[in-house]
Amino acid sequence: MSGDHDHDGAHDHSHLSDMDARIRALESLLVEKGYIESEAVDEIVELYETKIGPRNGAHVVVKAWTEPEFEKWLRDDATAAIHSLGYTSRQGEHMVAVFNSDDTHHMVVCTLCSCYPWSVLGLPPTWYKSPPYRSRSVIDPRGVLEEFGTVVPESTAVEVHDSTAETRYLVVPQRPAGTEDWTAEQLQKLVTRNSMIGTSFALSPEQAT
Amino acid sequence: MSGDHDHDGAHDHSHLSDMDARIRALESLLVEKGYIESEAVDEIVELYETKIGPRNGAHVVVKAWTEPEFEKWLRDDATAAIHSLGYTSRQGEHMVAVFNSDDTHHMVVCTLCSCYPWSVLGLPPTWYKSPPYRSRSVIDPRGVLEEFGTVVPESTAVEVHDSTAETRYLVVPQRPAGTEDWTAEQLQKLVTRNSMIGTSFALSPEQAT
Amino acid sequence: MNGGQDLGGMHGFGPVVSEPGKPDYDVENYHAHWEPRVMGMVVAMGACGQWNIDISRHARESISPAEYVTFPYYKIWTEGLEKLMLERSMVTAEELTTGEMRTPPITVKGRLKKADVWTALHSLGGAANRPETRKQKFKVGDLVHTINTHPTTHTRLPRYARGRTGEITKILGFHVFPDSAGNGKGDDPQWLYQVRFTAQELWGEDKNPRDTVTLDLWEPHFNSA
Amino acid sequence: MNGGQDLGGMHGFGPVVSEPGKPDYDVENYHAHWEPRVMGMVVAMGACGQWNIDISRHARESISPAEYVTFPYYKIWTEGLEKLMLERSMVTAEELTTGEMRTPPITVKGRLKKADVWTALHSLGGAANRPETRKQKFKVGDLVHTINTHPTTHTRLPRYARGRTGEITKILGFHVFPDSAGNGKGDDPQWLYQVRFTAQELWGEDKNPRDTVTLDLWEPHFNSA
Repeated sequence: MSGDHDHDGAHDHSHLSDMDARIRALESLLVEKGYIESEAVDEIVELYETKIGPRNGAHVVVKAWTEPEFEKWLRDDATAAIHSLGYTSRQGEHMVAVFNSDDTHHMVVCTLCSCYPWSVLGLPPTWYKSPPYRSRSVIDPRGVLEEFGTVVPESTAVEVHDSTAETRYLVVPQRPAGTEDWTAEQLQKLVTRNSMIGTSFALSPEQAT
Repeated sequence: MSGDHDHDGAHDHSHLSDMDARIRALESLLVEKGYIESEAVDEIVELYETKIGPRNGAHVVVKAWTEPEFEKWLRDDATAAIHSLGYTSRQGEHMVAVFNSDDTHHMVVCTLCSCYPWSVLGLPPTWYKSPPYRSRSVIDPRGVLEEFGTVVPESTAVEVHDSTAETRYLVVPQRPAGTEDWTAEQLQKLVTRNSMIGTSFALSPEQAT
Repeated sequence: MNGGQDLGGMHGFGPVVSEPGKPDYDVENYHAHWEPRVMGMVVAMGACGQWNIDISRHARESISPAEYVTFPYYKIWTEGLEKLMLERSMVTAEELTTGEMRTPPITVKGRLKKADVWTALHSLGGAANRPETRKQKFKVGDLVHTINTHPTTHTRLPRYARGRTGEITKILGFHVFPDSAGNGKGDDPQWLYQVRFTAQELWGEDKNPRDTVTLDLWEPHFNSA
Repeated sequence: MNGGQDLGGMHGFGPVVSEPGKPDYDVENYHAHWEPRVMGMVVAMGACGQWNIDISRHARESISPAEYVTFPYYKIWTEGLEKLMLERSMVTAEELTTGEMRTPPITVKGRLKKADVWTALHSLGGAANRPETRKQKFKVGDLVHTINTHPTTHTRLPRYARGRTGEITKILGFHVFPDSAGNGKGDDPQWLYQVRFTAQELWGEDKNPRDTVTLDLWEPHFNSA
């Protein structure tokens, strides 16, 4: 069996180099046809590497942690509250913020494709789009959480949000204890991408140092 | 895309030659360990090529077409009726015969694996075990039947039997018109394997010549 | 388990028949030299008495769905056989890779000899019925509602027939219960019935109102509707 | 469609996390040079205005389940993009194979230029809500029962949530209905709700009684329970 797996591994590698060539050919064809500009593709890739990523979401979360009025706005109308900070990019047109508490732990999935709040978290990680996560998160969320090292007590409800519409979910993790006098800048370092998907908690002060 | 399909095709071929070597090694290991004898494996393969196949089922069907008492027995206790003809081999321990009529057309599938009445039909054809047949036969039986050239009128019910237990289903096709004076030997040529799975009708006299 | 084997009702696998209308499509059962050897070895290994048919089904369905829907069927059988032997220390992974024996065999119940093949195949030793230790709860004509359960272990109640209402159409006997036997928990025999569901109940109102699907299900799979 | 994309509730795909407990697992979004190019091209091609997001989802889920569960995700996007362009004669199969233009382009609505990327991405042009032409039928707290339907076409009601009872927990707006728009039949906007199901209702009695799953579903997906 292991021999067979090696073989499949080799197959994957040839897939990848095939894909490099295939995608180069595709791009040159679409440019020649006038449908796209390579410079625009460069710019899109660049923006999602540098400007549109989980720091946007961390900004939203920390503002909710530190400003009660913003927290209320985010609960009542997440779309307006998030757009007010300039995070209006695509896959963020309709936002719902869900707040973790001792009673309920929220996590987000898209079982049918890869819906994800790009405007506040950037592009989804590979695991978020993978069959293991998409299949198991709705039927065995606690098992998935444990793989991430996230143990939710039996007495806390786990609520999974399957993103079947254009609504995009942002999880607001619980603010870690011992951060009462931290600045917004310090707090943002505790807000990981996974904590805003709900597969992890926000980092503790100890983890962040 | 076609380039990619070619690639997958090549992959399949290497799979097969890999499998030849892998299975040779496996057999030699199991023989060396004393778990199996290659001559017994030869004999099993030989019996399913020459003795245990759809001619058994055709014998049963024609007997039911031509002997009303046997037909009744087959309806009431298919296991006993079929075993009485010596067809007691494995995957035929518990038999149910279903009779096609103008009212109901029966067809058989195993959605969960490949259960099939080996004792009367031999080994299942590849398509019977394939994802297309197993997925579609229960949700779109008429579409599957049409691919086999088998058009069942809307006014005739299609009843699909999903072989989820050790019960094995034999379909008794309708006796074709114009065969009233045919001998049992002639009739058997009309009873194809697929007609006993229910994906086809028995051949007409014209088709058989 | 809701694995790659639970195919009923899926879309997108394409046509069944590549040569439409051919009278007895796909006469050959094998498509490579190694395939009949796998068939014969799997049958022969049964004589060793180290597993039952339900355990061997569960071994096959436990491979990854990605493998299940892409492997040739006898390759699935090969994976299942190797898994069963590895679990029981009948072989080691190294032996499977090299094809050479490095460890002694385990003690098995028997070895099938050529002269005994015909008799063994016709012995009815694989019969799944058991002495009836209680009465059946249901009769033909009863309406039953299947349970909605999603075990990670072996079950013969497929996803498409869970939480659905059907009618008992035959009493099939008192049979080994695969949802127990396939998980190494003993025969636990149960009454087995043929249950008929309308296509509309299973798939929705757009199906032909005459069409039906039957499944053979055991008493623990349903309740009175 | 019940295709390879409808993954919710399947077993056997293995672990999500290969490095358990790593604080922010899998920081990289790409695993090969071609992947960001596909992402960027798919976004850029949106400006041509030849399809909506639901049609592009349906193109991706229409590949064989065997491919869907084995291909890298951006390869699924590539297959979907090529299918959409072929269907609309934007490219030919020969052009895709050779990478060389042999036929003139079709007329498209626009081409995205580098200077316009930021504005285009932030335009909210992809908003799915539409002017409300009627009142919603349901209110928060209503119990609803989803339909059991198995269309071969695009739907956003996954198999695991069909024929189940849940509670309306939010009214989300009057939105484009993907089960129409994804099949080229127009926006047909419908009221959209968040519906909460207990894990026990979806998966059986052995689940934690506190746990729930919400889906965002449109009025045609359910009836009063």
